Amino acid sequence: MMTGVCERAVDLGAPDLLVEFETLPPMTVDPQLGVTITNILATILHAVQARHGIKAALRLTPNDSRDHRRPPPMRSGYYWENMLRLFAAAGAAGADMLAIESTGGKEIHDDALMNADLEGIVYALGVLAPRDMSFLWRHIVQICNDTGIVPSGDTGCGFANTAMALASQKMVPRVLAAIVRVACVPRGLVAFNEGAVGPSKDCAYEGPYFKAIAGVPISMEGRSAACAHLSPLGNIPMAACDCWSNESVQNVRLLSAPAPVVSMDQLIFDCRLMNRASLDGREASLTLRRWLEESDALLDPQAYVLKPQIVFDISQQIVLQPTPYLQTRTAVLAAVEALKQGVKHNGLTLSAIELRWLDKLATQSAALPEDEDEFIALMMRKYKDSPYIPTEYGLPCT
Amino acid sequence: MMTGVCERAVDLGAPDLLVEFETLPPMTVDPQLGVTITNILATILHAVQARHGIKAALRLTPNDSRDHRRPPPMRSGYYWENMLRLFAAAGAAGADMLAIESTGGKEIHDDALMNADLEGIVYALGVLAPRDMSFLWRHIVQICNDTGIVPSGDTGCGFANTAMALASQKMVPRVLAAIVRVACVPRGLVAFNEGAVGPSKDCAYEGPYFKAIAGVPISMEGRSAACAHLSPLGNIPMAACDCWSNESVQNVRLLSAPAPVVSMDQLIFDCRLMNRASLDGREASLTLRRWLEESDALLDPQAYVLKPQIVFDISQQIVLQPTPYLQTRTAVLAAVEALKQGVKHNGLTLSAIELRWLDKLATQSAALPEDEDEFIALMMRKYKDSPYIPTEYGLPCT
Amino acid sequence: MTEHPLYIAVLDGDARGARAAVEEALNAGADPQDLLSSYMIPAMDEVGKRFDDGEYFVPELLIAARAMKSGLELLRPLLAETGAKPVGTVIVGTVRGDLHDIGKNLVASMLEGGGFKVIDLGVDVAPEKFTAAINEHHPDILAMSALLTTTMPGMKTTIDVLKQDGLRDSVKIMIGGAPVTRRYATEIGADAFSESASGAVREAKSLLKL
Amino acid sequence: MTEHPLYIAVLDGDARGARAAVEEALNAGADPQDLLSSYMIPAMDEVGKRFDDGEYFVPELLIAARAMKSGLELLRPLLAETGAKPVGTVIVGTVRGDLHDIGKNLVASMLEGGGFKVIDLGVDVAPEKFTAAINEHHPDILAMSALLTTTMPGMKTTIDVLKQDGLRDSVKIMIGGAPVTRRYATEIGADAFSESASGAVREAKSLLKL
Ligand SMILES: [Zn+2]
Ligand SMILES: [Zn+2]
Ligand SMILES: [Zn+2]
Repeated sequence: MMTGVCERAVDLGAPDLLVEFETLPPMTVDPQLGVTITNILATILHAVQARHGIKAALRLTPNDSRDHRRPPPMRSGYYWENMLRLFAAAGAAGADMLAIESTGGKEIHDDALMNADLEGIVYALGVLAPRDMSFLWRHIVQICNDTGIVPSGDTGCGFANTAMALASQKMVPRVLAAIVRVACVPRGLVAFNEGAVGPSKDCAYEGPYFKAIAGVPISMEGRSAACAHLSPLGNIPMAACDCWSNESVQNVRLLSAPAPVVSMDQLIFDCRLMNRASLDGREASLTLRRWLEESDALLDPQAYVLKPQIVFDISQQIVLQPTPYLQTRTAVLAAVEALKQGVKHNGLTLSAIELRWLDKLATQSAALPEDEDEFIALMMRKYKDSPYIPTEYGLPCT
Repeated sequence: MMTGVCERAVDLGAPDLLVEFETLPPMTVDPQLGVTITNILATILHAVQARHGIKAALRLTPNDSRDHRRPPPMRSGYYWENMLRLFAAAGAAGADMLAIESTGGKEIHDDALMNADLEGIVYALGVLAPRDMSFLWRHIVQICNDTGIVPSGDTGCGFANTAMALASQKMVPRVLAAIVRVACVPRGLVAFNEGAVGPSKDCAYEGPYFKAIAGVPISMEGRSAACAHLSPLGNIPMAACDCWSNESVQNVRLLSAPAPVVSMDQLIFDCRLMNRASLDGREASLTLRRWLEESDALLDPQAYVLKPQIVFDISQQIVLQPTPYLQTRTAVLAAVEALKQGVKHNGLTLSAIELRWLDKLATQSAALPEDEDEFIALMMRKYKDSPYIPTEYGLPCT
Repeated sequence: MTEHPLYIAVLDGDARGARAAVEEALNAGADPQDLLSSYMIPAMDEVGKRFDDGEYFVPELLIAARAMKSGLELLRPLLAETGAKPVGTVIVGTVRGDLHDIGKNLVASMLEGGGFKVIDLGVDVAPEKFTAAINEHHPDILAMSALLTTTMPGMKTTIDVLKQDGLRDSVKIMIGGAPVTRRYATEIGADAFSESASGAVREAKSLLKL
Repeated sequence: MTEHPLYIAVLDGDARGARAAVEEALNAGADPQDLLSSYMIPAMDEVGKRFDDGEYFVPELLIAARAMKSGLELLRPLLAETGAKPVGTVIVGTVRGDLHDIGKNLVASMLEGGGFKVIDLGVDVAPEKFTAAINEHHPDILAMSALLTTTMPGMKTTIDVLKQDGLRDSVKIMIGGAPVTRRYATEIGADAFSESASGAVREAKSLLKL
């Protein structure tokens, strides 16, 4: 598969290539397995690089296996230690970058999402996840520095992409998924604050916010990732991306070639178009960007919150807040407000049912207290019987 | 599958949808089977149309099963009669349009292509195929008129796409595939001369020539058809298309959805981009068209011959010729010349091996006689032991 | 019917209201079985219908299911007294190696809303744990889910273990989850399959001929 | 070696030149076996190498194969006299229902170029036709191709019929074609598989331990 993908890239004369390897759980749980596979991929990639002169890099994304135990111990134990081992071995195995889809807070978020419970969502994304990521990324950045590879970034995949997938299946409102997307921004910033430098993960559709706030390069995926999740974000993610990517293409044979090769093919043609437009200068790039943006933005609230103008507006409000909780609360409030304004003044189309939900969520968001300690105390009571361990997030015992 | 595809189109708010059903051989050989399936598809499609207001049309493309016998009887016999039956039943079964990938001349073309024998290729495309299509399309147009459906078009798929596929596999030179593409234009025009009105078939990448010469609307496919054939034509076909299409997506499950749904998703985002650009007016459309065109054109001779400027130039030369043979000869000569000029003056990149082959093919094309009778006599001798029946093409017995 | 406060409370997902409406009706001498079948079940049916029509989302399903459940808690002992048959007992869990519980939790809630007694074994459930639970609870239905193609074979393994232990015929088996197809269900000898959580309730009812 | 006119004629695909070079060499007293193994086979090996390296296309393979064949036609009777073993006989055909012969024809030409005697049964070959041909020609190898997933099972059917007729062990079986994989070859009990026409010649030679 790796060989086929690289060959197609070479055939089409692609100049650069970033390959990401996301481990499956057994490869993190048994780091030796992850190392072996990384090594194989790196060897193929470097051979292609040497033979064809294409610039290639390998990003290793160990999956976060800490949630294999419920409630998950986040800072110790078997799974954590094996993750650390894989991080430490990545550089020697041939990886050029390290990333992760960290899962801190997911044990609270999943249920809160199904219940459209903003309070719980904000507790997971604004309190638990940032505390976990601060701990986790301090380790990752240290290890990357020690082994000479690049700490790239994290993603709200387990949160916002779950919401997006559920919205696609008409299980939760699209406006909720849009709000969760923006609410994932502060947690993502934690990685950059700890020293990650990008490019962000492709499945972090909240990437444009990272670019606006932290100034890091971002990977994005859109229609090219439809194989992994159908989404209303087909063109708009392309508007701000630095790397253009696909995602989890299953290695099934299509009539022409294995699906990953087909997908690589399509990515390259997308890149050709973007590169061709940018050859015509800054004006031209902005024109294509505007078309990409405007072709999606008004058709779905999840696309709307990725409009560059909205990203700038909300980002400015987020950076004024001192703590991740307050940033997340602001992100939610600002996203609700942006959607309301979008419907009122800018032609965003929402169905009657979505509008009803936007009101419900506005009411919920208005109730989020400004006092962080008050909020945490409230949530610790609310979730005292839930399957998570507050001390694993640096919170007091319940 | 049909239901899933339609649902995704509705979910993404696509305004119009053209669905094509290409039969598999058993469905033409047994027309009742083809009719039954057409009926099922039409019923689903019309239900979607009634329920969601999306404008939808169904194109039926019976496969040309006459080549099931070798040498193929083209104008009589079991296979021909069953094809006629399916044509006649298409309208009542719910099809809105009829198309075909006719195969006349393929029994000569396949071998000629593998031998890079331009003489044989031109005999197949310029003499045999047009004679067959004239006969075949007179029947199709008559039947369509009788049953109130639209005779849309034919495609050089079995010829030029075979060449393209072989070129992708590095079996034949890309310059040969580019020349075969242009040489397919005159045969395709026969259908329009007999009364077909478009849109042309998506897999007919020679479509821009049909549009330039016959003024018909065309379907095109590009990177969106990478599932069916990898090609160097990813963006450029989009530059002139009226319908944007995928092709033969196998119904395998990907992580998100069945592959045909994924593919529909991607088509819609492409269309959104094109429609968004055209909202900005003619200048904007032309800019996007230029980017699409120029992002591919210089990287492969097969893309180069689809550049609008080249299409106009060669089309003008083709229409001056009175007969399909002379048109095909001109198409070949003009394509060779365009490629040479492209390399010399316009930055078309060809490898040394391709350049060597361009010279070889130039020599071969220069030897094509101007006198059609002389050429036919020559070829009838050359192919007197080959598995085709000259009288089935209205040629004299050998 | 649609103006009865119990119907309205369940439809709106008002758990406190549902409890209050049940209490009030019982005090006024209503028949427990009648409350269930005339108001509560029709309300849940309407909730399911609205979900299928795209008018409700899952959060609305879940709160309605909770309202239903809180009303049922009052009714269940009375129904048992009158000898009315409970709807049925279902054991649910994701198969070994699979940690994805969003879909499983939803199915569990919907089944509870549909009046079933649900025993949730959680995620990553080994075949032996399923058999132990069957021996303990004697459920009518065993419902397994899997999100990954790699864990899906755990369904077959579980069924095989049930066969070995002679338990296969004592329960109906339902399966579901993203990679699961009707065909796979047939292949491994499951009794039912559903693509969606609301479908799961329908399937469960039809398995028990309700 | 690489300056010998026979080597050059095969490499350039010059059939007339190859015939002339063979005649001249024989007149000058050359050993037929030596002509074959010192010039013609190395020339075809070089052709295959150039193809694999992307320096030659199929048309160049085909004309080289024809040049090889025309030289061989002169040599074959002489080789038979001296008791030299012919390279081998191969029956080729596409399986029942499959009308796609581009790949099959290419393999046939390449095998001929590689010195094999090739019996081409054409397209849409029923299992019975394969067995009849085996009984008639006693080939070393049977090579089947299929382009479609729908016709591919014809390979297994043919092998099954060979087994029934007790012919399976009398030939080596090679398969190929777009949908065919090494794994499928193993599954249905074929002896070899190739993704490409030049690979087919290599596989055929290695099957016969050449
Ligand atoms: Zn992800
Ligand atoms: Zn076609
Ligand atoms: Zn087509």
